[in-house]
Amino acid sequence: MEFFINNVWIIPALPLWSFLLILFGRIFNVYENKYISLALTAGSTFIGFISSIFILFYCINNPETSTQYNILWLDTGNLKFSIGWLVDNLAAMMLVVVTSISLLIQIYSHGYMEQDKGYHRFFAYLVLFNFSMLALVLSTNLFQTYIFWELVGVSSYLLIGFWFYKPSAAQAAKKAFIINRIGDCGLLVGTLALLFYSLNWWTSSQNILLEFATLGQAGSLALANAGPVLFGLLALGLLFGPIAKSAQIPLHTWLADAMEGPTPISALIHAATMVAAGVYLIARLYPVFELSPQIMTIMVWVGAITAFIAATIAITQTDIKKCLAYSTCSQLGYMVLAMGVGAYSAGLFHLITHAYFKAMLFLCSGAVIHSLADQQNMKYMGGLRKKIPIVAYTYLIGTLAIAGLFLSGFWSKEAILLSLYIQGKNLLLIIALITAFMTAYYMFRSYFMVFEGEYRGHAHFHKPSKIMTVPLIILAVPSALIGFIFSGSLKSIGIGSFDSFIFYGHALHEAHVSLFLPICSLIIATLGFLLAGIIYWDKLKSLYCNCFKLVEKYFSPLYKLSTNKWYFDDFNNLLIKYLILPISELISIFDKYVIDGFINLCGISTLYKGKAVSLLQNGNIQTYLVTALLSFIAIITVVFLIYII
Amino acid sequence: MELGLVHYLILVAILFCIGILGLIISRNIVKILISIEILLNAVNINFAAFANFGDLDEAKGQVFAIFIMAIAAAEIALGLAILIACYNNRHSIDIEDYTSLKS
Amino acid sequence: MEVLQFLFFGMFALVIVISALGAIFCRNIIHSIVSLVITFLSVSGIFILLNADFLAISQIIIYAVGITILLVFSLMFTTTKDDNKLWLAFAPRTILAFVVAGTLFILLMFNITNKFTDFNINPKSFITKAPKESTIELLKKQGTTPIIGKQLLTKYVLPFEILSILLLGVIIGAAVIAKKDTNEKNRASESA
Amino acid sequence: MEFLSLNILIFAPLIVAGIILSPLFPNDEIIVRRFAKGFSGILFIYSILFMIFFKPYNTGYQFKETIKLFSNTNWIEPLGISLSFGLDGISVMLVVLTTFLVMLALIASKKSITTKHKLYYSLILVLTTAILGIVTSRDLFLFFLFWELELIPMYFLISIWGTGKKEYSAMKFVLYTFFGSLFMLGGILLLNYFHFLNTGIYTFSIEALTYSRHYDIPFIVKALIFLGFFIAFAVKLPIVPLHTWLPNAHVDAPTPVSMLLAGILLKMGGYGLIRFNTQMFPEMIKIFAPMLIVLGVINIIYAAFIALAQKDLKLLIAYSSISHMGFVLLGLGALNTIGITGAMFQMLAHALISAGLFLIVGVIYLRTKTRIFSHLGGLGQVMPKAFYFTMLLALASLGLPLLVGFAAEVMIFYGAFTSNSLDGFILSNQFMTALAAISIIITAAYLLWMLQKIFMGNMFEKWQKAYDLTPQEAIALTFLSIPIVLFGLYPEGVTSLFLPFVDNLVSNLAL
Repeated sequence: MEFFINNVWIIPALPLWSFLLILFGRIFNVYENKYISLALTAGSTFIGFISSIFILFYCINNPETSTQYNILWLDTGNLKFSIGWLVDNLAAMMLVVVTSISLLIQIYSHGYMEQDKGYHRFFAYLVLFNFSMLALVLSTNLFQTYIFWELVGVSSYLLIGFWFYKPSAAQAAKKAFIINRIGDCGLLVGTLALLFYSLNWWTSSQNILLEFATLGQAGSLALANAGPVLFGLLALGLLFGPIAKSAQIPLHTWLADAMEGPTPISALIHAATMVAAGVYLIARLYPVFELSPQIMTIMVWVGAITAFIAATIAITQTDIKKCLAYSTCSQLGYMVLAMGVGAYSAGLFHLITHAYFKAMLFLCSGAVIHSLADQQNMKYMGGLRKKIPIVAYTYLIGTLAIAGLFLSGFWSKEAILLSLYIQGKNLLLIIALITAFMTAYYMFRSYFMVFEGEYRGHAHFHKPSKIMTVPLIILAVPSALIGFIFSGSLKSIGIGSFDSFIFYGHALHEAHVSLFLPICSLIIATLGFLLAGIIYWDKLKSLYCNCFKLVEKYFSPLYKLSTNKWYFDDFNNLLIKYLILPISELISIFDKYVIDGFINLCGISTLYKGKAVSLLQNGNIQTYLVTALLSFIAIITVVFLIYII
Repeated sequence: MELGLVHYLILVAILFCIGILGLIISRNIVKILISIEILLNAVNINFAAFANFGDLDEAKGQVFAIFIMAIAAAEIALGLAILIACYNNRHSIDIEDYTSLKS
Repeated sequence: MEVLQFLFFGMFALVIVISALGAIFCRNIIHSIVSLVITFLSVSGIFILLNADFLAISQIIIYAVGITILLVFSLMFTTTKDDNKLWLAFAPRTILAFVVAGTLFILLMFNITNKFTDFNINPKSFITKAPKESTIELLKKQGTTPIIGKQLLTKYVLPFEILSILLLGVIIGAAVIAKKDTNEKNRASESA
Repeated sequence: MEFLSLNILIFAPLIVAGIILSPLFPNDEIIVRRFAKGFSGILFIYSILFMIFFKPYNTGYQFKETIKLFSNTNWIEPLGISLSFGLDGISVMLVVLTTFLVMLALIASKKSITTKHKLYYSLILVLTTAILGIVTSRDLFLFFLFWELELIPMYFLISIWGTGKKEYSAMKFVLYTFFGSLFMLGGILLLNYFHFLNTGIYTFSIEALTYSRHYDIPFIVKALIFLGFFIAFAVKLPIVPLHTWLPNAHVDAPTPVSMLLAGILLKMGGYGLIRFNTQMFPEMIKIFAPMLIVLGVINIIYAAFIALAQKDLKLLIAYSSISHMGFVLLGLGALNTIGITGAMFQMLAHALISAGLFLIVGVIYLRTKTRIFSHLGGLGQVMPKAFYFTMLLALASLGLPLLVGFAAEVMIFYGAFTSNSLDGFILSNQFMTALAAISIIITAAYLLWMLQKIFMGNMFEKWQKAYDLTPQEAIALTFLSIPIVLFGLYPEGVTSLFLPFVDNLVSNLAL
């Protein structure tokens, strides 16, 4: 086990090698066989997965240790940036999550992308993403995080724009990257500011610059140096990174558009791993954020509002992937909310459970879309349970999990609600509960619309291959059980609760457990299920008493608000169309006509001056004489004046 | 007050400026030649005046005045010859008509 | 004696200035030439005042007679009907001409009169030198002619000879230039 | 090391240009091109040898050489002007960069140059001599001479082989640079004169003028000299109010010339700012550092916004060039080791990236005969190789980590952020750097927009026949991509060349 800890660099290095092999193999046309790309990709991830498992067990056995190793990357002046790997409980956990989900998704992708022309390209991008994500998880310092943060962003850009010949995909890819860049910009400035205000400490303490292990001390020093206001700004800048990456309001609009990419990508990057990196970074930067209560408040409200608004939007989406995307957004809001109120373990617990069940949900939707020949609209689905039962049941498991009905989502969501309850944040608790209700509603709505009732579409149906369904079945196991396993109920057989494994500061010991909250949330989830059933499930449709029409009639403004995604996209477009572009046009015109105009004016005026002088040369000898005399007089006058003075 | 060099010089200055004036404002080529003669006369007076007041022993100024007179005669002869040649070409003695210096 | 000198100088100077202006500003070219002759004669008077009797006579012979006759003759060859219209150049240049002439005059006066302050002293650079006794004797007897002649044939003999060559060249040149070009004539008739 | 002679390096291109231009040389396009390409390859390898034998820890000039006349005197002995050359930390990188980019430009010339081959290749080689002379001369007068010499081939290269309003652009470029050099000439003469006043010796030697700076020049004169130099380099860099020659010149120049213009000529401004304004006048640069930083930030943001509004591909790249050169200014204004190192590194990064991007523009223009975005689109389907290369270059340009642009930007941002050359809140280094950081969003926006407009989305039917990269283009782009990735992963490979020099520079600043 020591071996795996000491050679943890293998985990990101193997995907990098695979990437290079695929890249050069394709450039020089070494091979054509698709299985070679698959083997390189999945093989590297599989080895990573195995090592991660060992590392996780090592960490469980030695919970207080953290190992890190650094290589100096840039050594100039007083700037010494390092790149390395840090293994602690959190990283070990994330490694397992990332490698396991990646592995399954890569296998799934083979089935999904087999007919695509860009198969090798897809796997090259995929494995590049894998490398970046694993290196991000293992990063020892904020700077390294920033590097891989951008690299995962660019992998995401490449994969969203995988079908670049589709204008919408190209647009979505660009949008995702630019919005993420806004976050990166904040993160960069925040990093620089943090470094600036604690520079002396870093240089005198001989620590790795910006390393996570000692960020707390540096942060408090920076707070002392900068004062609360500047420190708040600094932390806000840092928070911008996670906000953009985890698709929090107001930078969430890219996530829904990112669904233009292939569905395995949506599952891997835009549900399970990359978007969760935002929450992961919040966890890593917790010592800094914690120092500024205002920032924690902002974080809480960003999370809460995102959870709520994204859920309301998800209610009315008819595109199955968009519905899931907003659901992701909403769940990420939960995590950020949890981080903000100090429920560190609960937030990360939710991250992990969510990664599994959301990845599975996306893969299910991918299977559905694939079998219906790229039909994504839920209005043209229905009754698919009879045709693809495996997909339907796995989707149901995911739905139950996310809705918080006993399966894994229940445990993690419960932990978040509990911490809200304990801290007495009633308003937030109510928002969270309403969101939970809506979550149950829209998830069951999508389940009923897709899998129950009669088939409403026209597309030719063909069964997904085994290579696509097997990963679903495998994923269903953690989706269903992981919450229960880490809930602390199995302490008797040696598996401790999640918060005794990953925690901030010191482990939370059993708070008082009341049955009120779990029951309350179960009831709420059931209500959501019932409402969805009433409206969308044939077997319950007898209860349907025109209430849907009533809703549509009396709540149509709200309905519109929801289908139009609260007009965020329109607002952004307006902002770009009527503010940014006019400004740049204006500056451009200024540049062209004022600055360059001035320069050209100088040139042209010289021309005219020349013309004016050349008027003297009119051929009349007397004019020449006058000119000569005038010049003579001028010279003489000047000479005289000099002598007089 | 004695009649001194300065008075002659003032006269010369006036005459010279009149010559310059005539040189510039005339349109008739003959008048321009006349102005040149006035200029040369002014110069001659100048030479003679300096010869009288400073160098009567050798009278170099007067010698130069003689040279100038000779050259003036030559100049007017040539000038008028050119004038006649030009007139034969263009039938005009207006200086404004002779602008072939312009490009 | 002094007063007489002043009187003559003032008279001649006045005539010179007025007739020179007349030579320039007369509309009729014949009037101009007549005015010019008056100028030449007055200048020869000034020469006499300056002890330059040889110059005065040469002035009358060369200028007042020779050059005037040349002018009048050339006028006969070139006069057209609308010559009287040719008076002054167009306005801007005329104004400019007055400016130039005025400025030049001011500059000259400035230098001659020692910055306008003192009208009595001669220019500093010129040291007035009294002539030798012998020269005065010579002047009284024979005028300046012997002095000039001696100069021309001793010290300035080279320029004198060059001048004679120049005059020869001018005689030939003037004849050649003024002669009607036969080719030119032929071409003119052809084009007509 | 006897075989390493700077004289050969500098004057060999000139001689070869003469050989090519001579009537004895065959007038066959292929022979001329191969000969020029082969020679530039040899020159590149030869310059690499200089880099290998260069000793970075030695902060002074190395490979010093002075050409003596027959009577063993200097060139213009009475005025102290000598033909002396040398390499130090900042010039060695630029020498290799120059020969490298000249080689690539010649490789890329095959399709874009169709007439007057002999003249073209000899002019490029004359340009090479001029640029090598600029970066290696140890004499101010000689520097100025080469500085002006470089304009002559450039004028003809743009005005003969260019497109569009080429004469106008060439003339504008030349006049602009002359305008700047006028001030520099004034500065040089003043400097020389005051050195004479103080020491009684006429000299133009850069070393003498740099290291005997403690003699007493009146402050105002010093400021005038500094500003004279600054204006000349500001035109070249270019700094914002003086930048308008660049879009014209870039747009109308032929592709290889654009590559050289963006890749090397702009760097001469940065080189001058470091060599003269910083090294020669340490006390003045401290006074003017706020100006540098503010101008740098204006450059970055202003040009980025303009690039956002461009409809022409080449103009977009040209403005992005201006924006990126603003980083050089920002790094210089920081006045610490890391900032100046970053500025140097940014010069390298920008040279590689913009040369590549201009090559791509040429590639696209050859196929489609247009550079207007609205006429392009979807080319990625028919030109995948060009697409991937462009993507790499665009990503490097927008500062993607582990590519060359990122290391430069990080060093500059870090240097500027931690420097104290400004005080005040709005005018603090921190605020200005944060402002400059906004550019990473705008840069991403316009570069990705460019990618989307050219290569992604629907394809026009008429571009169906556009062919992918030719071998020459692919080789040139590959050559460019290798250092972009390599130095992105391992920036110290380059920075170690000039780090001791910069350290020395900064320690002089502290005096």
